[in-house]
Amino acid sequence: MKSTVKRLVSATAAAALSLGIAAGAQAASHSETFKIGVVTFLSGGAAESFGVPAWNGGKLLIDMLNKGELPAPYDQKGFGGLMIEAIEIDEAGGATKQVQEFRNLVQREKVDAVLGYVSSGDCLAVPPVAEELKAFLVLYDCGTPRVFEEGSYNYVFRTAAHAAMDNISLAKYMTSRGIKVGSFAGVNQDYAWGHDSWADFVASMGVLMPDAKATTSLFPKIFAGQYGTEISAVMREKPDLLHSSLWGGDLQAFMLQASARGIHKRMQIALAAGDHVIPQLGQKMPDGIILGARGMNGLAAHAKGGELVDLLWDRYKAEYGVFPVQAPFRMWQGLLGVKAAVEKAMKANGGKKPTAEQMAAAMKGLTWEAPSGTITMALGNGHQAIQPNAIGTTKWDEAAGEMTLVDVEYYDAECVNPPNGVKAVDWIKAGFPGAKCD
Amino acid sequence: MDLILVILVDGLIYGAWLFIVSVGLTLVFGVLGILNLAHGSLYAIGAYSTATAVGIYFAYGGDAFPLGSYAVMALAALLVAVVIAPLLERGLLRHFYHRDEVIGVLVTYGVFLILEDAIKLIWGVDPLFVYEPYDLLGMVEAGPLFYVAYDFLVIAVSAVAGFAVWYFLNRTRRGKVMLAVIHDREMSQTMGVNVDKVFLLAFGAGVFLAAFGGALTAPMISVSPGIGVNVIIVAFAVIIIGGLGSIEGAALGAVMVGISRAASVHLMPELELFIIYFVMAVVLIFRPEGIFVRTQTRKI
Amino acid sequence: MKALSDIRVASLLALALLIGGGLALPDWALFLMTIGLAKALVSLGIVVQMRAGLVSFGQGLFFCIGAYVAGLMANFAGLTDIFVLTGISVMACLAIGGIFGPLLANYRGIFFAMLSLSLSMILYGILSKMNSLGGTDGLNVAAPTFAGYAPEGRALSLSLYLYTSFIVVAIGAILRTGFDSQHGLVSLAVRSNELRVEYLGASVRRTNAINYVISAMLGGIGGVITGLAIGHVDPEYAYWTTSGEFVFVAILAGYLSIPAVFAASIILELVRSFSNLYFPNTWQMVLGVFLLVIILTLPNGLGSLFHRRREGGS
Amino acid sequence: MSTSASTGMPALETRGLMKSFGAVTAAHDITVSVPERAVWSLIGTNGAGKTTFVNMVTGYLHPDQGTILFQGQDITGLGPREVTRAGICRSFQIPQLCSELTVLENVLVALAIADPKPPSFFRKARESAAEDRAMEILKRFRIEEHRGRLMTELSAGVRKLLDIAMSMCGHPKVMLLDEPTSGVAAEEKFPIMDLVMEALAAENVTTLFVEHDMDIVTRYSDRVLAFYDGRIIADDAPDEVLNDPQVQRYVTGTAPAEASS
Repeated sequence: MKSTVKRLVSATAAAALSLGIAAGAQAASHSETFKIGVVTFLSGGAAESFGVPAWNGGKLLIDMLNKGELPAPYDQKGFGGLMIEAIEIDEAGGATKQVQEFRNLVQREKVDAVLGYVSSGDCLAVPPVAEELKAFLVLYDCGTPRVFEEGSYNYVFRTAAHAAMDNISLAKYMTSRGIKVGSFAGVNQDYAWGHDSWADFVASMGVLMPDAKATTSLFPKIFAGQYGTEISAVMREKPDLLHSSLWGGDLQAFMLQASARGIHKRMQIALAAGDHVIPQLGQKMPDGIILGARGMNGLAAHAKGGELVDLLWDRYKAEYGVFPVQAPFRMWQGLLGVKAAVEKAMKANGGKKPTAEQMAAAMKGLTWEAPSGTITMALGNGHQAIQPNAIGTTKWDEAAGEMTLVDVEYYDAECVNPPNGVKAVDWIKAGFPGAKCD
Repeated sequence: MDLILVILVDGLIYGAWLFIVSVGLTLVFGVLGILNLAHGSLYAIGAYSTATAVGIYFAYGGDAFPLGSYAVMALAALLVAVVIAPLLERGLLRHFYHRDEVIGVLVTYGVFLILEDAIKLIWGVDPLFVYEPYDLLGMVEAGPLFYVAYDFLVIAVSAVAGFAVWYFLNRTRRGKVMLAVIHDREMSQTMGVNVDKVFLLAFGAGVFLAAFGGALTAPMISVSPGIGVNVIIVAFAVIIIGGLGSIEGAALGAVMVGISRAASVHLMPELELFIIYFVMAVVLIFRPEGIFVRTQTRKI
Repeated sequence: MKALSDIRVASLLALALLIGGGLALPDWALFLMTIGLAKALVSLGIVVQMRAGLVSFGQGLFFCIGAYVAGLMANFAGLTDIFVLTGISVMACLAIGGIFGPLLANYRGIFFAMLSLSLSMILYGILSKMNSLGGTDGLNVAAPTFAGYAPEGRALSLSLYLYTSFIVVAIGAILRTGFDSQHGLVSLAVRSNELRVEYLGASVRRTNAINYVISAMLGGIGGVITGLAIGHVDPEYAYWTTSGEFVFVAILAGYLSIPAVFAASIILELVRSFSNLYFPNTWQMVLGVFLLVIILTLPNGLGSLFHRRREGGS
Repeated sequence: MSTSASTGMPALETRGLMKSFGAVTAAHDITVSVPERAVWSLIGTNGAGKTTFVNMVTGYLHPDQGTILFQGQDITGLGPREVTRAGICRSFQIPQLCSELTVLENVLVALAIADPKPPSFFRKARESAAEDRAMEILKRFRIEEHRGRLMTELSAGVRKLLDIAMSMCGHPKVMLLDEPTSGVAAEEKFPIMDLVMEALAAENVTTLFVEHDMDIVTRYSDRVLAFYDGRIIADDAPDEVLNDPQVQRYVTGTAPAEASS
């Protein structure tokens, strides 16, 4: 008899306990602010190169927007007069966790929009949920082309170009600068980003430099940190060009170990997303490295200049002591895109806080100016941005004591991005039909 | 022929690194019976401390005697051990010696979670660099390739560290006492061995070796968040291959994994991700408890 | 017979409470409960093995297989019926568990833990490499249907939650019977003294293998539900930290009580979610401290709070 | 499990058993032939090879050389489980009990396993028939009042009895008792042996027991094997063996006080 009671008590107690905790933990507040959930890496390997600089830039810009410190057309305070209130969530922990946290942001915290996601796995996992919940979601950073090539969404937008652009531009740079490439090798991380980047680069080279031979392609584990064996293998191979889409600590470690062994003196190195390690590596980044910034970001944007770029560049540098690399630029273009969409929607609805539907309608096909150039929602039926790109070569400026980019080539958005409805890989293999380059 | 030489050299360099990051783990397991999941975090703390200490050294006139930075690295690792080992061992781990090994794994998993954020709170997320020691010794031409001389220094240091641990355990009185504790904790206690002291000493040595692994690695990487996580899994694999608790085993396991991995990168790069598990599976099929194992027959 | 009716009464009561509570819960909490309960099934698989003294650090293997089988069936064979998907995943886990179970049953303690961990890491590696299955980015999974019924929005969340509740209660009842069975008692004996069990004439290996297969199936069911609820599967399901969380919940709950496993799992989900919100920079630390406090204060787990092993009479 | 009636064949036979651990030879050409229903004792100092002999017969150790026959069948090389299933059970010098289970549950485990079918996932362990049988067994060994206790709460004597009671659940043909009274208070030794021997005799179990106490040896066994240095140095009726000068010299006379090995 005792055991019956115990069993009953324990089963019901456990159920009640969990239900009670779940029900009790609810919080919601409403006022006339625009609540935006920001999800980016605050811990783990992608924090220092992407998450934290992006959010540093984001905090700075939100603050400036709330004070109305930006020039026209962004001179309205906040988003159309609504003060911006941001809730930050750490992106570390995997896609499963992010789906749950996204639901919590929308259903529990009642945010008006979510801006986030660096990891392409998260960018694939979250959109269907946004669609299900009819929540306005802006992907600001991730690179995989699959999001809008495999799916179609009403409430989901990506304000940054996908990664195909990086490697197409890199290959174009070889031809336009007349760099002789008889053979090329690759060191890319062993996950979707690394494999996609290498595939795009090989395909682009196949079109632009059909005689160049792809030799060895190495895929070290992500966050491996030790590249001695890979460096030996590449040095033994002696290719003319070494392609890499490594990023963050991996790229820094690779450059340290590779340059110590003089690899850059024996072959040309091309880094698809390499700009963001310049502030940390400083002079340890050798001269003559060809690199991109996943858009006209960082040094390339600064070299071109402009009111918006100069303002944010100086404020960022003053605040954080380093210049902004690609990540804050993408955060800025995302936030400004949301601002443009919200204000467009408010114009249409008579100045009320817009609903998710209204924001989505406003953002579809939108064009706006960002520090990184003109952003156009051209792909994925108006949900996927294209943007101009830039590739340059590193050169240490002895007088100023800082790294600069020289021989920068700028590419129009429509020159290095496929037209609407065409998959990036197919477009490359077909020889870039309809590309508009000057 | 060149290829074989290159594979051997690359394999040894990587194996030496593997050994130095895993030997502390196997030592702690051997003596305390705790498989320390926080080992990777201690490695990271060692790397961060080294980065900070060597940075200070060069900022305050270390350029005059750059080789001194090697001493600074060792001292930084020692400092980590002196500060953290008593805190963790006395404050936490000793409550779990009588519990299941798996509880030990879980406790150190908790420590790992805490330390990862603690590192972030102390050093932030910006990477630190200390490449001076890496460049100091120049390059070495080996066959068709150039190597950084520092890589060979790592091999030498790793060999010395391994020998020192082995010598201490097998040839000194204190080390023999430690072996006795490994063999039979209760018996040693009844024979008047101060087991507490032995445990603290062993854990301290384990922390030092972890931190020292980090210190040696710091000059060739960007010291940034998350560097410790990935060390744990490889270190585990190495010591499982070698036999948990065996110093010789860790050495052999590290060299086996190192050379297999080098061979894979040079010959079949697509298998690199699996090579460590492959070696582990092969070894365990023939030696279910690793290459070197202290057999324990149960008294009935 | 009396004991059987005990379990029935307890099950019905738990089910009524879960259904009633579910109807009252807000959307986000409903989802959290679904995930918490589904993941608890995986931890329950560890508890089954813990009762015979083994702790698997690789249950992510089956969690991942269950989720991927469902995801692949949904994407490539167009199957969306949750009952069919659950059935197929369980069969897959049964088959794979049946292969590995007898092999792993030779290992004990830390070796068993680490070998099961490496099996799941190998699956992680394979899936990461399979670009046709989405590689590291994984696959999206379409929303499930329930015997022809295709709900959306809140109805979908609620259906999934109710399905999970039914499964959880059914499995809870079956396992309670199993824990009290001959096999269950022999498992406890194996935990205490393997040698004795062999010297009584029973096979420790067989016992462990059976438990492994049971836990494989539980892992598969947890994986199916999680995969369908999240709508996305990726290799992370097999990563060691995922398995680590399952062990955490199993240890937190202890091996004495089945409801404690569900409670522990939901508590972990809540702690994680709220620490993520309130301490975005130090949520791992919060989780770590929580874990240490639990292990220190409740050595036999949460289950020991309401289910003590009797001392002196039953 | 064999049900054959008395065949005249020895219940247990060993031929030339050898076992060494490194340089130490623990068993040297051990050849014995134990007839059915015999009650024999094994004596000798610590390290003389008695437990090694028990461990070899019951499959815990495998002999380097030699054969073990059970009712004429070769069982050399079988493990503890197969040996137990064949009909040879044993008890342990340190009782092997399930420390997290109660006394009753320990017996229930033994009964569940003794069932010819493997332990079922669906059959309740504590069903009333099984509990009744378990209580019967506890009563036979007079430990029924401890049924709800955990192992830590039991005296050494109760543990010894429970250990043997569990081994009896499988209805063995041959039983090997490894020091059934070691560690037990002096006044409990005879009552325990009485209970155990009575239970064994009731089921006609062929019994070998290792013992240091010569009073027990003379009282309960009809033949004694004296071990020294891995060999059998005497094999005869108790009185004869105890009067053997070699036994007096190496086993009983100058033997040091017993301590567990």
